[in-house]
Amino acid sequence: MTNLFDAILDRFDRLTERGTRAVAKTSGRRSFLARAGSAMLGGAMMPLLPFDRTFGQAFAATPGGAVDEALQCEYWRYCALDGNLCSACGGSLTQCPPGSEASKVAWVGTCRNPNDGKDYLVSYNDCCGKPICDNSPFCLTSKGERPGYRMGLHNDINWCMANTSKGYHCTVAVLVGLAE
Amino acid sequence: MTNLFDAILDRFDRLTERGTRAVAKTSGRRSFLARAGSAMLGGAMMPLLPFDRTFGQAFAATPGGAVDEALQCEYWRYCALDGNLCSACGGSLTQCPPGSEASKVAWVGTCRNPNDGKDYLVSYNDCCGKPICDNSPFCLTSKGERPGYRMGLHNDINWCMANTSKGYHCTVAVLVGLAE
Amino acid sequence: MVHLERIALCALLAVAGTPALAQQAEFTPEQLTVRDAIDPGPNVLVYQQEWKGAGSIAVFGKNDLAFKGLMTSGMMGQMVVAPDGRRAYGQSTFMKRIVYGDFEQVVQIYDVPTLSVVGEIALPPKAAMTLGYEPMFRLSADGAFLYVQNGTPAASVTVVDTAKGTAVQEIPTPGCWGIYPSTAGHAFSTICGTGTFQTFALSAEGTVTGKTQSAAIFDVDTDPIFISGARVDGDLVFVSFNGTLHRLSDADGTVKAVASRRITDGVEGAWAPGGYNLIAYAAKAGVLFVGMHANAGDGSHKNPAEEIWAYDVKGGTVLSRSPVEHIASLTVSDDDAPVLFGLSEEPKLYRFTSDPAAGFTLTAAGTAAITGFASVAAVTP
Amino acid sequence: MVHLERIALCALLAVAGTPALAQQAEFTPEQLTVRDAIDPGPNVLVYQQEWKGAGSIAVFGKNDLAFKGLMTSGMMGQMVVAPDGRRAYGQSTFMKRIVYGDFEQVVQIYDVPTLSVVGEIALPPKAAMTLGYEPMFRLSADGAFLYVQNGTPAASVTVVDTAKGTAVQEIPTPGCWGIYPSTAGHAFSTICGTGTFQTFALSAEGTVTGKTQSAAIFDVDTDPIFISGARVDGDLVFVSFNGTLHRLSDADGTVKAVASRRITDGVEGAWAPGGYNLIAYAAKAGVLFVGMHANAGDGSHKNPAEEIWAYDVKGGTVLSRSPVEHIASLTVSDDDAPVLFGLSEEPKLYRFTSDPAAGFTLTAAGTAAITGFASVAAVTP
Repeated sequence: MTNLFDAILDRFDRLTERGTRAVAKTSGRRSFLARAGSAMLGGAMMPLLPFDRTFGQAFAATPGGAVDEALQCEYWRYCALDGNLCSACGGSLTQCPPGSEASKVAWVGTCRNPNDGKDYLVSYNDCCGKPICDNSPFCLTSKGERPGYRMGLHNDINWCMANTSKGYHCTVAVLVGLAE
Repeated sequence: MTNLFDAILDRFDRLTERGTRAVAKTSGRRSFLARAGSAMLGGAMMPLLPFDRTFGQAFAATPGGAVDEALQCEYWRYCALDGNLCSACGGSLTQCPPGSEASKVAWVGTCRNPNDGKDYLVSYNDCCGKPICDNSPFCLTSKGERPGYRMGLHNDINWCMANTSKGYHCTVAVLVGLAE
Repeated sequence: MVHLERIALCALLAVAGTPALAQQAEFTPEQLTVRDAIDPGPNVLVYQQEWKGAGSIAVFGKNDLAFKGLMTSGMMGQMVVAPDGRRAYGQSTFMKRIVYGDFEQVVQIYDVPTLSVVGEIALPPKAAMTLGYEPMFRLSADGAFLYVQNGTPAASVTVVDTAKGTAVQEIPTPGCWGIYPSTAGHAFSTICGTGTFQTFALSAEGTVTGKTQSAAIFDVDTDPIFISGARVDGDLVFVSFNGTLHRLSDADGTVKAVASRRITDGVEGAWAPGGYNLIAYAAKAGVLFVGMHANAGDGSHKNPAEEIWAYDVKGGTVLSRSPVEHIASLTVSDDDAPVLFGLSEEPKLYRFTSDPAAGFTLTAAGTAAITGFASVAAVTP
Repeated sequence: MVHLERIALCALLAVAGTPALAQQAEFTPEQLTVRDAIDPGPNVLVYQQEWKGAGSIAVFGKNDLAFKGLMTSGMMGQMVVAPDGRRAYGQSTFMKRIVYGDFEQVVQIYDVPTLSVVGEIALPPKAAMTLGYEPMFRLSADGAFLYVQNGTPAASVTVVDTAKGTAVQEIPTPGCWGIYPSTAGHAFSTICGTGTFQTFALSAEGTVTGKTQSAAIFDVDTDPIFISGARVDGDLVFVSFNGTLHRLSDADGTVKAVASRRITDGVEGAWAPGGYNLIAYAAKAGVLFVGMHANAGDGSHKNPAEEIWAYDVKGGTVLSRSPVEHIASLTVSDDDAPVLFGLSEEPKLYRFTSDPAAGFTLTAAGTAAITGFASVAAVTP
């Protein structure tokens, strides 16, 4: 499978290099990568589950109430989350609040679920196009977080950067894989 | 002198009426009154004193330090001030901070100077074109303040409204008269 | 770590149809979506004003203060909510460089269930940039027109046609402030600095067809009224700095005094009304709630409430006095047992239930965090 | 009251030359002016970042933290200050509706003595919107070029000609992050995710003339470095999550390792560097200050400092450890007895003096209120 990843990353890098060689003369809203994103990143997060209104409780069904846990910075999925919780801003663990846009790109953390002892890959997508949701708790955790030279693991940047509407609203925590 | 005031106010009202009869079609930055202001209000606050770097201490020369007093909401001149103190934001009692604009219009309070027992008319001008100066104390006092149907005594509105740059930065407290 | 990061990136970059993660049989990845709508039910909307950035409208469940999300506004804005609670409007300011540069004022039209901006209407750049006051931005009884208070500082009112999405007319209202739409048709009244009211009749197209002036209603010097107003059985009700309740009728197109009474008569401690949007009327219950503070004096009229008084407008009596924590603005539901919401300067949203059997005494029943300068709230059905 | 108000309005409306107030012989009205410049002297500039409105640069006196005023910025911005302290640059984002709509990124040019925006340069709309980090926005040694870190998320660097006021070129730097200009000429280096550095040589016009890659410098998986960097006698210095100090040379156009040493060797308590702009070098004193926290582990690398260590880079020894309150970013003056400024997450600006006779131990010497997200500060001569 590594070859597949490498192929994708190589293509990513080549496109980037070509697209950014000269300063864009237009002041259009969408950068090269945002456009590239329509093709490359737009397919990310394909619907693999039916539309879900369960507030992501499937993986947090512990006594004590998953909903309440998801509103606290200490919740296990939030081990590398730098932002305001969408789950306390009209969204859920996996849903952006109504009227916002899900970010096309995201950083990823690896968090251990205390309920099954397994490490999960968590995609921290930002929700975009609204003011920062100060009504919701601000959390800062950085397990496995890395500086921007490891962009996919970096949480100090506005991940709404590739969206049309770039205002940062809040952050979700979506389980996208099991760590090996 | 009342006749003079009445004449000015009548003219003010007539100009207003004429200028606002129809919706302006342009989206220009300066409203009718802002334009009228160039002629009518622009002459306000004519330099009557030489340029003053004394931090307005002349009227506050009490033991204990006038400068420190001017940084507190309790200072006597601030009896009807709703805003952040310019005196604690790089300006002074009578000076807008460098790089900001003095408002063309203002509200007026009547405050008693405890040092001479006299009531002074205080012009609360806003300074404009920069972010609200949250580094400086926010004060809210409303002695003699009135709702917007007495606009010249109203302090809930952005008095940068007639300036080109309308961002509210901070508020000064300028002595413009003695109350009778 | 390199391998982990690449798996992660792959999850993000995954080309549609690539079965990369599905190979991990024991795990089904979750799906990121955007929630399509808020939970149904009655809401409380709070305008969170900002003076150096984007304000917003915060939506809470009426019954539990569950936070349902934000709708985006601009700087120094106002809010009005349609009676059905499904549509709301924000009026605010945008500058090219946020606090300087090219200046625009607009109305944003909100669909409340989806927390979305569904339209925008350009305004003449004269709208008053003031703290949040309900009478600065109003909707006509039938929702056909929005009225925008202008202040440059000259006062005028912009009439906006909500169906056409355009500003129809600007009406000069020199020396007057606040907008009080008629209960039928498209007239509105305004309070003038002479202690009178003016009333403007408007055509179905939103143009002025007539203007009347009331007799003297209140004494501007000795007992000025707050601009916060309420509708009581079709009449307009205001309170004054000293606690006089003015009941006025605008039914025949000219404002007329109906009754006037001091709500503080016989009360010890120099109590007086204070705050911003400081009165709210619960129609079914027939009770006016008023924010009150003790030891009132010159300059105390913006003091937040230490008590909220439940006042029987018909009977002219104070039914109850409930101690509260620094509530500067109120709104109330139209239930038999009204639910009252207060905004404090902290800022915080407070919820109170009321007991009809005990003179509508308030009981604290929840708080929620809010942000910015919040002084306008509205309850929806 | 009516009369008072009219006097007041008259004061405001007074036609030039009208001697209205002069008639009151006992009183000379004050004059409203705009102060032309801040008090002279060395300053500390703090970038106050905002994510839903206008950020700003706060200017304080270096010696007393007297607050001298603000310069206006936009959203999610960065700051760099010219060596003479009279010119500064801000890079930030503006959207038509503050948090949505047409998107612009610009450099604002500031004249520090007058706290004024004196120019603006349009950028390609790719600049990284990150927390404040010095290596995101840098000035070449001679001030001819600004380097802007882009992240879309693809990394690149925009080169801006400060004299011409235009963006000259965008240089792709895939997988690399942070900008470290050369001490002479116009080259810059950047840290790459492979544990190497790339160095780009630039012509006098700001166009790329060459590119080199270093050998492996650090282990990205086991001991990644912070992007906060310092210049020590012409060399580049970085610290790692585990406390390794890397001294590198970029003098010949390719980054090379000079020395590497653990600053925590022999220290009890699992101390490690942490924060944002967490290291600062005082050249005359020859001391590197590093923000350190105890009980370090995975994810603690942004913990604010519990102590600031004064490290003798030449001697390889910790000279002193000063307890501090949650300092997340540092900057230091180049005095014989360096003055250190720290930014906490409260947010607050802290001033510390240091004692050369006691290993540069820090003494708290003042604090000032700041706002927003503040993680970049600069001291001026």
